[in-house]
Amino acid sequence: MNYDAEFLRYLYRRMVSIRLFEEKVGELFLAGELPGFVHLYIGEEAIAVGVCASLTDRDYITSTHRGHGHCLAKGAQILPMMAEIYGKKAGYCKGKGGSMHIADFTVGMLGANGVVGGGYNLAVGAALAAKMRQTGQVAVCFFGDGASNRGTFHEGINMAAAWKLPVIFVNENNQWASTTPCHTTTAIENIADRAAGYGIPGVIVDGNDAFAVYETARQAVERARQGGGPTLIEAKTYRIKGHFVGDPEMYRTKAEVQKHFDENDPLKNFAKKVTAAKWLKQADLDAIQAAVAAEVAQAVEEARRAPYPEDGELFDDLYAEGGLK
Amino acid sequence: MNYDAEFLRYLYRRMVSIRLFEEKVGELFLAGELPGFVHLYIGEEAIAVGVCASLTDRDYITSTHRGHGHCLAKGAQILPMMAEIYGKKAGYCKGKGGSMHIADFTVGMLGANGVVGGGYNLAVGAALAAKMRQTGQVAVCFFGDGASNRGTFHEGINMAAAWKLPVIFVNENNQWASTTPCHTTTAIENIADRAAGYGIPGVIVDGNDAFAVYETARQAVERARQGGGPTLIEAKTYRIKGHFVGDPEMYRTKAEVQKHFDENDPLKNFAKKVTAAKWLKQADLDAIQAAVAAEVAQAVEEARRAPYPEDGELFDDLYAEGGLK
Amino acid sequence: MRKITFSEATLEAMTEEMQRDDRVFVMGEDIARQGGIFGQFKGLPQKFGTGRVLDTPISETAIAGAGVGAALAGLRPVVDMHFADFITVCMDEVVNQMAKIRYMFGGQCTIPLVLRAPDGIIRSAAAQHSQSLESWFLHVPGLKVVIPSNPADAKGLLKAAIRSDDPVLYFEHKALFPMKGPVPGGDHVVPIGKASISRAGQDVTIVSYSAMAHRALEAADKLAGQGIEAEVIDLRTISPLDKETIFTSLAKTHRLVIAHEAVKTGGVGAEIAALVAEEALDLLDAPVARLGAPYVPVPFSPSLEKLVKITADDIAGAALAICK
Amino acid sequence: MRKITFSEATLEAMTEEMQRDDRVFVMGEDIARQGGIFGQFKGLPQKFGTGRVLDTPISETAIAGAGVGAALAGLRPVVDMHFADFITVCMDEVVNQMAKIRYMFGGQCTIPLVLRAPDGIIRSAAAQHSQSLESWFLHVPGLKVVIPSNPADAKGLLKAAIRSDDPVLYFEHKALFPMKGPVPGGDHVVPIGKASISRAGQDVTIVSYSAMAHRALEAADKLAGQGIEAEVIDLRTISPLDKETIFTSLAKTHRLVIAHEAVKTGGVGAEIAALVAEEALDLLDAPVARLGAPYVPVPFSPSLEKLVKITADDIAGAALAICK
Ligand SMILES: Cc1ncc(C[n+]2csc(CCOP(=O)(O)OP(=O)(O)O)c2C)c(N)n1
Ligand SMILES: Cc1ncc(C[n+]2csc(CCOP(=O)(O)OP(=O)(O)O)c2C)c(N)n1
Ligand SMILES: [Mg+2]
Ligand SMILES: [Mg+2]
Repeated sequence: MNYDAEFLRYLYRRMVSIRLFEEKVGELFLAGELPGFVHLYIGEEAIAVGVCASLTDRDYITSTHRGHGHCLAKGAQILPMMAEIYGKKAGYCKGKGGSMHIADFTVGMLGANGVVGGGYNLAVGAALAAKMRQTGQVAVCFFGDGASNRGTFHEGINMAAAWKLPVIFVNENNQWASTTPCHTTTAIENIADRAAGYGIPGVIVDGNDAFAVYETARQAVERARQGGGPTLIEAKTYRIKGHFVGDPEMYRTKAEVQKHFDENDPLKNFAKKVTAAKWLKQADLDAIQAAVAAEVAQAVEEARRAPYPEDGELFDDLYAEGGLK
Repeated sequence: MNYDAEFLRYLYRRMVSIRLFEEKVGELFLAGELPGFVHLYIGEEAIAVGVCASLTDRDYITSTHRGHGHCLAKGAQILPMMAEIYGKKAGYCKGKGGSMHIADFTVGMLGANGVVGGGYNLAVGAALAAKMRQTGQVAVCFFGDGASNRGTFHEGINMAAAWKLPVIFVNENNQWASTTPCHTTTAIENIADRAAGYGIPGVIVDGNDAFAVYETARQAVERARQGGGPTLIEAKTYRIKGHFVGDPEMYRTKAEVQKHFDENDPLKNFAKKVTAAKWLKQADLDAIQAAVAAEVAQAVEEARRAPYPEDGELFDDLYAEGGLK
Repeated sequence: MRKITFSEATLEAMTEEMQRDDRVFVMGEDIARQGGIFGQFKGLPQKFGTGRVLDTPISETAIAGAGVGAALAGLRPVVDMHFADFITVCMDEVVNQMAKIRYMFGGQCTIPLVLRAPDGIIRSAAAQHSQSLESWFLHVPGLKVVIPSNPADAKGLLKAAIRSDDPVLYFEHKALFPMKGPVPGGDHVVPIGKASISRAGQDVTIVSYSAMAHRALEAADKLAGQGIEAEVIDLRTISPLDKETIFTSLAKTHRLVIAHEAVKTGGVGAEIAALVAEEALDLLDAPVARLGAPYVPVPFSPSLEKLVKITADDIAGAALAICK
Repeated sequence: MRKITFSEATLEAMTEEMQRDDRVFVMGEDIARQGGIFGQFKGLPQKFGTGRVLDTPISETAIAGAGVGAALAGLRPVVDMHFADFITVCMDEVVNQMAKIRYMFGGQCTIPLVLRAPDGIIRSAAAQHSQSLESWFLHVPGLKVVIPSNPADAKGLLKAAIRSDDPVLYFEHKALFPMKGPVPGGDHVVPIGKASISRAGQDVTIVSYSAMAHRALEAADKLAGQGIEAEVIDLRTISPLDKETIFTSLAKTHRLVIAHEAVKTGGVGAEIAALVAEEALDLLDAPVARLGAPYVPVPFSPSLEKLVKITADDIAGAALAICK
């Protein structure tokens, strides 16, 4: 494969954005600066970025409780995301959603979801709309290994398969659902094997390799755009951080986690590969890193200073047509 | 295989009981004698009877809206079933359930269910209880092709597989879900293929052949009793009658239905086989038929005459501990 | 005025709105091939093709959830629940997604979706096919809930619901589908949120909706025979509740009867009685009379089923008791 | 008396009941390895083994449904919903199966099941993790619903729920888990269906439950400062409702305030106000004051979240207004 440098910089920038954004969010949360709960995507950046690189702004994604990475990968901006996590009016959702409910409809990001498995059918519906209107759009649903046991997995994929909808189901198998290891709740090795039950392709990919994810997604997207119907992609990865920031993680050892991170950090993977192949220089990567770090720092400053929603906004945005209080 | 005559008579008697019971119920319903709705099992007798022949009274089954066959196969009696369908106090549920909610806990029949797909998890729970108490019991869940698209299919089977519970999922693929053909809502040929997604065996069997069903079920039951976990059995059959009694059946031709019945009537299949093999004589079969017919006729007479529940019974049986009105 | 059935009225509404706006489509179980259990979708696939009238798998979470997704992507779905009892299967999609998404996302999107749910008691359909569950949704900010009692309102409210940019639950009583009634021609739209006064009177106010609205009118007839003139209010919409119409009537009659088929405890009647006890207590000259099903699942046997149904006599009796 | 937390109190109840009856077991997400999000199951697997304390897949229909199935087969399951918001995922299992099976089957079986559901607003958990949905279940015959406000009741009601042969929904407010309070030793069982009077008074009755019961007591303190003695009732059980205790208090005070955290419209307060308007109107010397969350999903931002929470000041203010 041959990638042009701009594309590589774009991939790296998005991955680094997620990494630095989340490191900062984790820090701020532990410092008691952020309300709510935050679930970090660190270590899984290659999946969101690899998949979204195969999409356009007109394509849709649905996301999860662990949604920051999906947002940024799809093109959401750092400042309104940070502001949202702070609960500020300048946030994407005017402070009404918070970390678990960020959406950016301008880039086709149809929202994070606090309900595990809540996104399947939303993606299926968006794909149905695309098919009905023949727009050529596709929809991608990100979901976890834990989420793969929700009934909505079955109902959504079955209907999408029966109707050959342009939707791609991307399983982020990070091997943990909160404190519960995947293998204790699922008797099979690969979530992708479930695809056969719906007559659609099931593909396994290294979720720590942005290139592999991108190529896999590209094929699935092409298939979907051409009317070939859904694909189930299982991206194997590992949840590097606790389930939420502050998780005591009594259920696994630090060593296990560190080993995974040392061996599979998708950013390090990427940097190694592109510098070894001489596609990009370390200096390019450093420059991106520095630019993103500055942007994140700036976003924190602005989000911190930004005003909270005012009392009078409480009822805004409930009904499009008003009418109730 | 060698079957003793008593067992063969038992199989035939149960199948004929279902057939004659239901023919009578259909007749009575069209005559306006029965309240509610009735869904007939005619043409699918070999499945319930074949499966239940592999069980004991201590084993459990859960059933569907099309539940008369499952009840009779599990050993429920004709009179209290008929009385229940009439809405009489002498019915299994004292008239409170009706056709879609017959249960007979004395023989492990945990109830029909008006909610399509409502039975999976009940069977899983019964199997969980059996496993916890190490009783050696198994639970069987009967469900339709339409029901196989409910999310509960996925949640129930996955949990049962992960926990290796003694439960058997028996799909009655009669090719129709009300007016909707199975192949329009499911992109795969065989429901049994979904078993692979849970790491359990998936077996296809001719649902019109009581012997084949029995042998298949027997193996699954044995496996379950020995701690081998669930099996998904798909019994292929065809819905001979309308979805409910009174269904105008505009969605298929009479000829199509007749062809299926002529070729696959499980009772005719059975009779042909046992007489050809000289295991039973035609006279044996006729005697069984006559005895059952008499029993059904008698049940109708008694159910007709039986009293309705009295006003004072309205609140009975809601709470075991009373306390509310 | 021409008379058509409730079922035909909803079909006219669907047809007109699908003609008017090609973003409108409908999906559910057995609606294309069968035309709906109550004939309420008959002929739509012939008119609009099976690309806009879709028979779904038996997958209520997919029906409701994909409806929400399609709405987010710019369509205007009508989704059918087959029986209102099965909303229980997709309550997450209705309550946590449909109702909340717009608010949680700070108004970035609209959810112009209608969820149709045939409800109510009909010929011994028993506990899992007879429920009236509308009151749950009063308690869920983000939804609107309409519940017509006659063909004209059925048509007008369905059209309004389809045109609404907010999610609307449309409850239609199974026993009403064959009912005939006058329906105005032309583009007949009934605004969401406005109750109607189906009979004027000054002695007692009877508030009701759906099939029970007919029992209320029958009760008013009976009461008239005894010299009591009841004002009968048909709510038509229960969320938002038209409090003003109720209070205005009460200011005249000073007596209130509320009747619905749903279980009395925790029903819509509780909310109405509470509003009165809070905001209009002075208007009351007598206790509120609240009628709803007794505290049991709907039993199968006809002899028991009839005991859980509120009758015109029950309503008239309750009105009489507070008019003494 | 020794003081323990609400969370510890529920843990004692579980431990004692699991020791007492080996048919009792518990399943849910992250309860064995984690010990529950709020520590409410901590140590149980060590005591009873992972055969009786089961970490499930994220499959709420299986958790609730298999709970019902296990109950039918003779066990006494306790199932955990993680967050009450997720009952929406298994409403069919709760409403159409758990609540109705015994009745539909004419009493052939019992369903001795407890469904635990942590609910309520806590530190910006936002719209899908903050709901109080108890009032829906008032409307569902066949269930019992308990909702303790303090460690003693948490223990006593959980023990009663586990011993009940009927299905019990046990709502526990997330903010209460760390709360400490006195809990009697021994076999402390609190009967289902009995409210408690947590403060006696004669000027106004304040009815509340769960975390709001504390706001009610604080309000009573404030009111006392102004010469008003409030009687504070903690419902403890909301289905069946202890009407008698409310009416008895009202016969003394003639003034009623009802407060809960759940959305006001269609909440438990509606049922209580309605019962009074129907059966005890003469007891009222002032309008009923009903407090509950305004009609919006729970917003994330702290600045907005605080607006939907009912405070002691709100309750005291409402009481004052009707005591004038
Ligand atoms: C329906 C539902 N059940 C339970 C939860 C609580 N919960 C939140 S995240 C989570 C684990 C999710 O695991 P997985 O799907 O693998 O995603 P990951 O956190 O690993 O990204 C659970 C159980 C929820 N939010 N929604
Ligand atoms: C959850 C739910 N959705 C819809 C229905 C309405 N319904 C009753 S039977 C049926 C078809 C069932 O088809 P299948 O599972 O194949 O069983 P069969 O009738 O063929 O035996 C439908 C859609 C229902 N009872 N429950
Ligand atoms: Mg995971
Ligand atoms: Mg079928």
